Amino acid sequence: MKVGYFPGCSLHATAKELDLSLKAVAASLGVELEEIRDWSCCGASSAHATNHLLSIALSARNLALAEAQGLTQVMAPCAACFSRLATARHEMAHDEGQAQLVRPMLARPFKNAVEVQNVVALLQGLAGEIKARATPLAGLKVACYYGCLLVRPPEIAQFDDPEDPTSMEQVVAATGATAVRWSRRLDCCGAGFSISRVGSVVRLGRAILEDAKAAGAQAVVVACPMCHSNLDLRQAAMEARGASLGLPILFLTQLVGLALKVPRESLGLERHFVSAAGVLEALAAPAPEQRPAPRG
Amino acid sequence: MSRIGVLVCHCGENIGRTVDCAKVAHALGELPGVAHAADYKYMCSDPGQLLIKQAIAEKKLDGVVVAACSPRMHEKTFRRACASAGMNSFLCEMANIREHCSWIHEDRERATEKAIALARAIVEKVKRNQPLSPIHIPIERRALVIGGGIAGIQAALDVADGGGQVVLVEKEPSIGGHMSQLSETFPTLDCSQCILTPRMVEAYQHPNIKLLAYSEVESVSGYIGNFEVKVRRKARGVDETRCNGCGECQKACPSKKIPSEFEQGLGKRTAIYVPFPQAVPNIPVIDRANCALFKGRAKGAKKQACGLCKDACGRQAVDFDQQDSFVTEKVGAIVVATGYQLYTIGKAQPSEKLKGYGEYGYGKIPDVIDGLQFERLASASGPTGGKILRPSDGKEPKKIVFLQCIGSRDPAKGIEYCSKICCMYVAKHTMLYRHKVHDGKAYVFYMDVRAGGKGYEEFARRAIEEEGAIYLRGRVSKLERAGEKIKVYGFDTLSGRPMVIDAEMVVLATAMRPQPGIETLAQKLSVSYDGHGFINEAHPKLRPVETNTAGVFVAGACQAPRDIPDSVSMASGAASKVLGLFSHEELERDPTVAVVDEAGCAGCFHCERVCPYGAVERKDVKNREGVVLKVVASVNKGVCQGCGTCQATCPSKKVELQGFTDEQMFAVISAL
Amino acid sequence: MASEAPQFEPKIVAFVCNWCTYTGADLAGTSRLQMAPNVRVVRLPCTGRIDPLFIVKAFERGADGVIVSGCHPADCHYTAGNYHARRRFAIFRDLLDFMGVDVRRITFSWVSASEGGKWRDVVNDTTARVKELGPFTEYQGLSDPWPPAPPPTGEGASSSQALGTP
Amino acid sequence: MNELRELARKLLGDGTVKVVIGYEEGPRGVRPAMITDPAQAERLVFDARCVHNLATYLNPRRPHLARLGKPAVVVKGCDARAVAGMIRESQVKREDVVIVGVRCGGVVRDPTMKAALAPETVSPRCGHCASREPKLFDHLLGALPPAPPRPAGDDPVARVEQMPLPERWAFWKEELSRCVRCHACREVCPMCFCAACVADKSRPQWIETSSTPRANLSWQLTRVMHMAGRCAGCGECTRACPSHIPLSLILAHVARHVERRFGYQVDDDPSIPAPIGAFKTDDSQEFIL
Amino acid sequence: MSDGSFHPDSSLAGELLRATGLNVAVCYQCGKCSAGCPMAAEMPLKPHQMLRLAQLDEREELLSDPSPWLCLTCETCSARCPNEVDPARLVDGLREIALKRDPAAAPRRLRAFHEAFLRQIRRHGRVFEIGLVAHYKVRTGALLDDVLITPAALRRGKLALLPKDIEGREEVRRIFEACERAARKEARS
Repeated sequence: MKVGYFPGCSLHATAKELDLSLKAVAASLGVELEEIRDWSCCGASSAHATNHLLSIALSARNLALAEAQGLTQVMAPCAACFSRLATARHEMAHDEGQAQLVRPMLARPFKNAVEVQNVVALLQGLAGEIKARATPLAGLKVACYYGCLLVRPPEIAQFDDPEDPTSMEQVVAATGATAVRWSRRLDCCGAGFSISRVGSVVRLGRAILEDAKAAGAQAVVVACPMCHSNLDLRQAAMEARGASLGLPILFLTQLVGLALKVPRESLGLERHFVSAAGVLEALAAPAPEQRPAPRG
Repeated sequence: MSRIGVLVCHCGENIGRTVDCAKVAHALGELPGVAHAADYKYMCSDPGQLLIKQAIAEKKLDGVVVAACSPRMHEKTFRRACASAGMNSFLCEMANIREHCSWIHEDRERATEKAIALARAIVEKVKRNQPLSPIHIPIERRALVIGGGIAGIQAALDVADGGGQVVLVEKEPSIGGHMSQLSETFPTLDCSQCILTPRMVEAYQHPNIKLLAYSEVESVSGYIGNFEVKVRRKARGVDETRCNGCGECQKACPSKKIPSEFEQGLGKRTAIYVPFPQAVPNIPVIDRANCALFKGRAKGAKKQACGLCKDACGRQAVDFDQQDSFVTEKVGAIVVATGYQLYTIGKAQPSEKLKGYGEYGYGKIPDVIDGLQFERLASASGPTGGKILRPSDGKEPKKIVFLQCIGSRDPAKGIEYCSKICCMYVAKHTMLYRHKVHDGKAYVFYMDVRAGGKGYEEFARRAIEEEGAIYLRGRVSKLERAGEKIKVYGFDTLSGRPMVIDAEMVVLATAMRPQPGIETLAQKLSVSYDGHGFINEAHPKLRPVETNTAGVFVAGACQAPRDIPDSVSMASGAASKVLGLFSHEELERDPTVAVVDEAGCAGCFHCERVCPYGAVERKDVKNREGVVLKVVASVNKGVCQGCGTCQATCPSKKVELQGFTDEQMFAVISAL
Repeated sequence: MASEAPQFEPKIVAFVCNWCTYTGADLAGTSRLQMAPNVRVVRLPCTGRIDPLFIVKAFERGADGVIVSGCHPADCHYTAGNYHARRRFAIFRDLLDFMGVDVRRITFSWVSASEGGKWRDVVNDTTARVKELGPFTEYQGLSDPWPPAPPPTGEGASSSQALGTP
Repeated sequence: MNELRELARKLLGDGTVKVVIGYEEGPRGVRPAMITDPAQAERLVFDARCVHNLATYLNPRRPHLARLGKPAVVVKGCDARAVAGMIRESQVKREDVVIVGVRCGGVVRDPTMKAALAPETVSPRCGHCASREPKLFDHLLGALPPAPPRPAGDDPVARVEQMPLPERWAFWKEELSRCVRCHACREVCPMCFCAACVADKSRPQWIETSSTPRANLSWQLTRVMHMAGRCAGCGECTRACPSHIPLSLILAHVARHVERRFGYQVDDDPSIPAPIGAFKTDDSQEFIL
Repeated sequence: MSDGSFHPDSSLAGELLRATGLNVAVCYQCGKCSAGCPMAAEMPLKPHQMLRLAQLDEREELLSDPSPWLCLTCETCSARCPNEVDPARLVDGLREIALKRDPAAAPRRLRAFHEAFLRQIRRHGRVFEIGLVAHYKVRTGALLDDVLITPAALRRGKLALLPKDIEGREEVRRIFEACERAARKEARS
């Protein structure tokens, strides 16, 4: 199976480990990722917040490239990129006036024929395969965190129930780990403000992690690099405001990687600010009973 | 030479302003066969009508054309006037020079010219009109009432008390409908069961009412005064004639853990069961999906898996081999009173449009319930004996949050319309709650409080002013399970403050929707329904309990969201329409029906194929010896509705639609 | 086009059903929607009653255009009259076209009781179109032993020339 | 041919039928024959000159024939469609007629021609005939002859269809101006069985009786509308027309349109209902606003 | 939904309609958006209040308020809005209108961030955090916060060090120019 691949800026930097783990997992599941040649940034929230046309045009360029490359679907592991590309696809299809403005900017024919997919959908599709090949991560309790852009806005994301999604939990179940039931899976972590308004990010992130912890999670599983950097990199700041949290933030791909016994070094687990060592320990332990993961 | 009278109406200024009525009258006066032509300010006024009568008498008219407003407005008026002057009313017709002329044109000259043409055409038609007499059809003085809720019961009783016979069909094992599930009713807080149960029994015992419970309408044929209805009597598995309702079978039934529909899943029942103690008829039914015996049979088990109820029954009433049976009833009128269902929140939705409201966690958070469930909790006969207790842990909630407009006024996930009753029953719920839990706190998130109705506003105010309910104007974004509690994330738009409440129970006032399957039933009755499935009334203001099919009436919440008083008065309205119909010796119908010229009919029966009503029958033409010479088409006047499709289809034009004959239409076209 | 024949006011006959289009036309009236005065409405119970001969006769009697209008599918007061009419006129329209009649002179439409505005548009559009096409002299001319001299412009011209006038 | 005569003799002999309607040799080519005497069965012939659609003799408008008693009728595939039509529309009871189907290799334009089939002589309707073997019969005779040659020249219907509108109008106006309103087209047609024809109706007189092009047009429009989805396509109307008006073109065009639009072809299976008088709720309505 | 034709073009509602295709009059002020908005607590004007002011055409008060800039575009409001108003998109619209009116409308830090971010894309076709952060710091003078993080990030190889340009950067630049032209045209009209 071949899938078009749009890494997005953060996967070459902040979220290198997502890139790594994804590639490792894909390889072990026999999925071929074909990167879009010479892709450019989707524009992210900055373009979106200041010049709508620009946000569409920048993303559309990448879709056009994929098309030229003969790809039928593109998978964007970064939820933000996924959302931007999906939005571009949607608006190019439904807002003809705008589409006429954008097409000339693309410098190549554009039929808008490329499906946009996110990493969770990809793994969900492979859940059976994963379950079959996994060494169950028995006893590991994780909280699946969707954040905003995987499921919202529904007409764009076209993915799972926007209020009560289950796809991540399905993948987690396939790895043999347990997904705890908690409330804030869909709350926003404030990614858009990760640099410009740290205060808000800390406030929002803390509320989310506290809820996850209260629900008995040993780690939080995410699929979005923005969410990840916020919850991971800002966790220290959150703890500065109250009780310690010590919740490692894992990418879904990393969790799957662990289950598939992909060599750990290729999962980039060591790159997190909040160490996942505790979790891994818990896994190693024969009869794991719940315990707070030690700080890394 | 015919003697037509033409009367041109000014309609005050409405026609006169743009049409030169005098000129129209004069022009038509010139036409051959027009014996009288005049114009007048208001033809529909008494003096106006008098002019017509005088003209008929003095000028010995054999036809009248009134050039005025739309015939849909005043045709009846003027035909009546002509009839009272001794002329056959069908010799009078109208030319529409208001809606189709004066109101839509400005150029006086051309408008006048058009008015003349329109009137001239009708004059030519009327010259060829035949005196017609209304068609008389016999009436079956029995009514079918579909639905045994309060509306159906009321309609049935009113018709029965008025001397009509009634067949009352209810699809559930017992009549009573949703009202039997309610605790107290607004705005009087009188006990629902106490006022309903006697009516149920009365309906059951009424000599003029035949109750078919646990039955559904299979098919309907015929027409007003003469419907034939096939009813499916679903197999109860219990012989109604033998059962005496002692209840031994239920005691014996081993599967006792089945969630009770009547208790909205808050209580349990057995597999052979009577839905609730006061059920009418008080005869149990076997729930084959959950009965051990039938589950065994379904699996194809050789030996009988159970049978304890049968053994327990002293009267051999239990019959595992009972099959669905059918009865056919002849009725003259039908009342549709199938009632409502609640928006099935949290469950799979029937239509793409409706989405489940994951943010409210219904079905996931045990102490989030809907309005009917709260009614059961509050009901003295309910699963908690009238105590307000949490389904999760049976504790008494000290803080309840009520959310209004769940599904209602919500085009995004629900439906646009307002369900009308929620504001009132939520106010009621807050009171019932306070009466039972004195130190309890009730919060209500609302958008508007719609309390139109006698004593309603006062009632709603009382909830706030005397019973201490706290009303917050705004919707709730999300319910969150927080340990024992439920976090309610709302907003009070009046204070402009976010409101986060730690509730111990949340009640969703979910929207009212028509019963599932209403569309199928409507199609069987060929009545129309709106986009939501609510039955359409014939006219929103003037014919609220009639449908667009003659002889079929509508009552209660199957026509629109309604509360009990509205449903009951609507039911009585429908009943009075039925009795009005029954009060006639026979039915009079507009004689716009097709008539076959049997001599000329070649018997190809194209007409038979196109007739939407199956009104065309095959008729043998015999000679004196009774030898069939040929088979021709013939139209059943009772069934024919007068669309005229047969005539346009008949190659030799040997079937004619009275009032719209080829000769008339030919004349109209030629005169335009 | 219209400017070349400024005086020509076409005569258009509309055959409409009583329950939808006639009521819709009434609504247009009560809403005072102004429209071209060229259309004369003939009221019938149902489009099912409308015979192709009505159209033929209308043209014979000097109509330049015809409108046939009734209830939208599924809305027929008689449940199926409009479906039968739809088949009938699908064939008849094609037949006329094959015989060389310019079917742009005939408008078929569904106009419901609530579509006063749509009725206004149907009336105005048809009137405008028929104005462009000019008088239907070809048809009326048929009764004469010889076709009339061709009018200066429009469809009429080309076709009458094709008829090879003496 | 002997097969046919044998059968006729038998049917008449054992009284199964009172008359056999077939073809016989006449002074100018073949002509219809009504055989009532077994001995006369010898007269029957069948070859490529048997153009006539004998189904028309079952038409209830011919009571004098009905009086002869139960008929057997010789039908080609195309004629069988007409018989089926009359059964479908309750003009003939299936049990009241014995249908003698003959396998057909095509016929010539005119019964007076030689039986030899050539592109110039073959009847246009045989060109693409798909029913050279009737499906509706009591007896089916003969071996299936080779398919007839394609008629010479291009498809006349398409030719008219492709004319520019004004030219089409002129074409038909010219053709119809020759019509003398003898109504031979109606008289010969097996599917024209109305007891009283609309063309003879005087109140109102939908169709003028004069023979102006206008009256003739409305007559043909009416007739063709009545034929839509019913016409067996035997072409007898055209053959009967003394003014040689190519009526078949109109009927063929409509038949094609009906097939395109409703996927219906006139068939010799009486149980298949005709498209007019039926409907689908999703019939295409591209021409309706 | 209504085409909003009843909005005079000059009105804010009319402008929003042109910018977003949405009709702000559809909002019936139920407050569900504000109830679920993660930033509502920090907004002087809650989402439904912004829509209300737009309905009342209180242009100045609304466009000079920071609230629109505090929206994270998490879409919670739009996903839950019962009347299909799509507040998130309308707030986008407000921001675009505000920028047209006064390019300095956005709060300094936010503006700086967005500018820095877009400059990166414009220059290299992609974004490189180190450059981004550095540039942003300079523009805001917020030199202290996050200095803790960056080295840590570097240690974990989290920040790509050297900008690597894509081949199509010319294309990207042209896209930027085209869009800015379009924006200016819109602003003039």
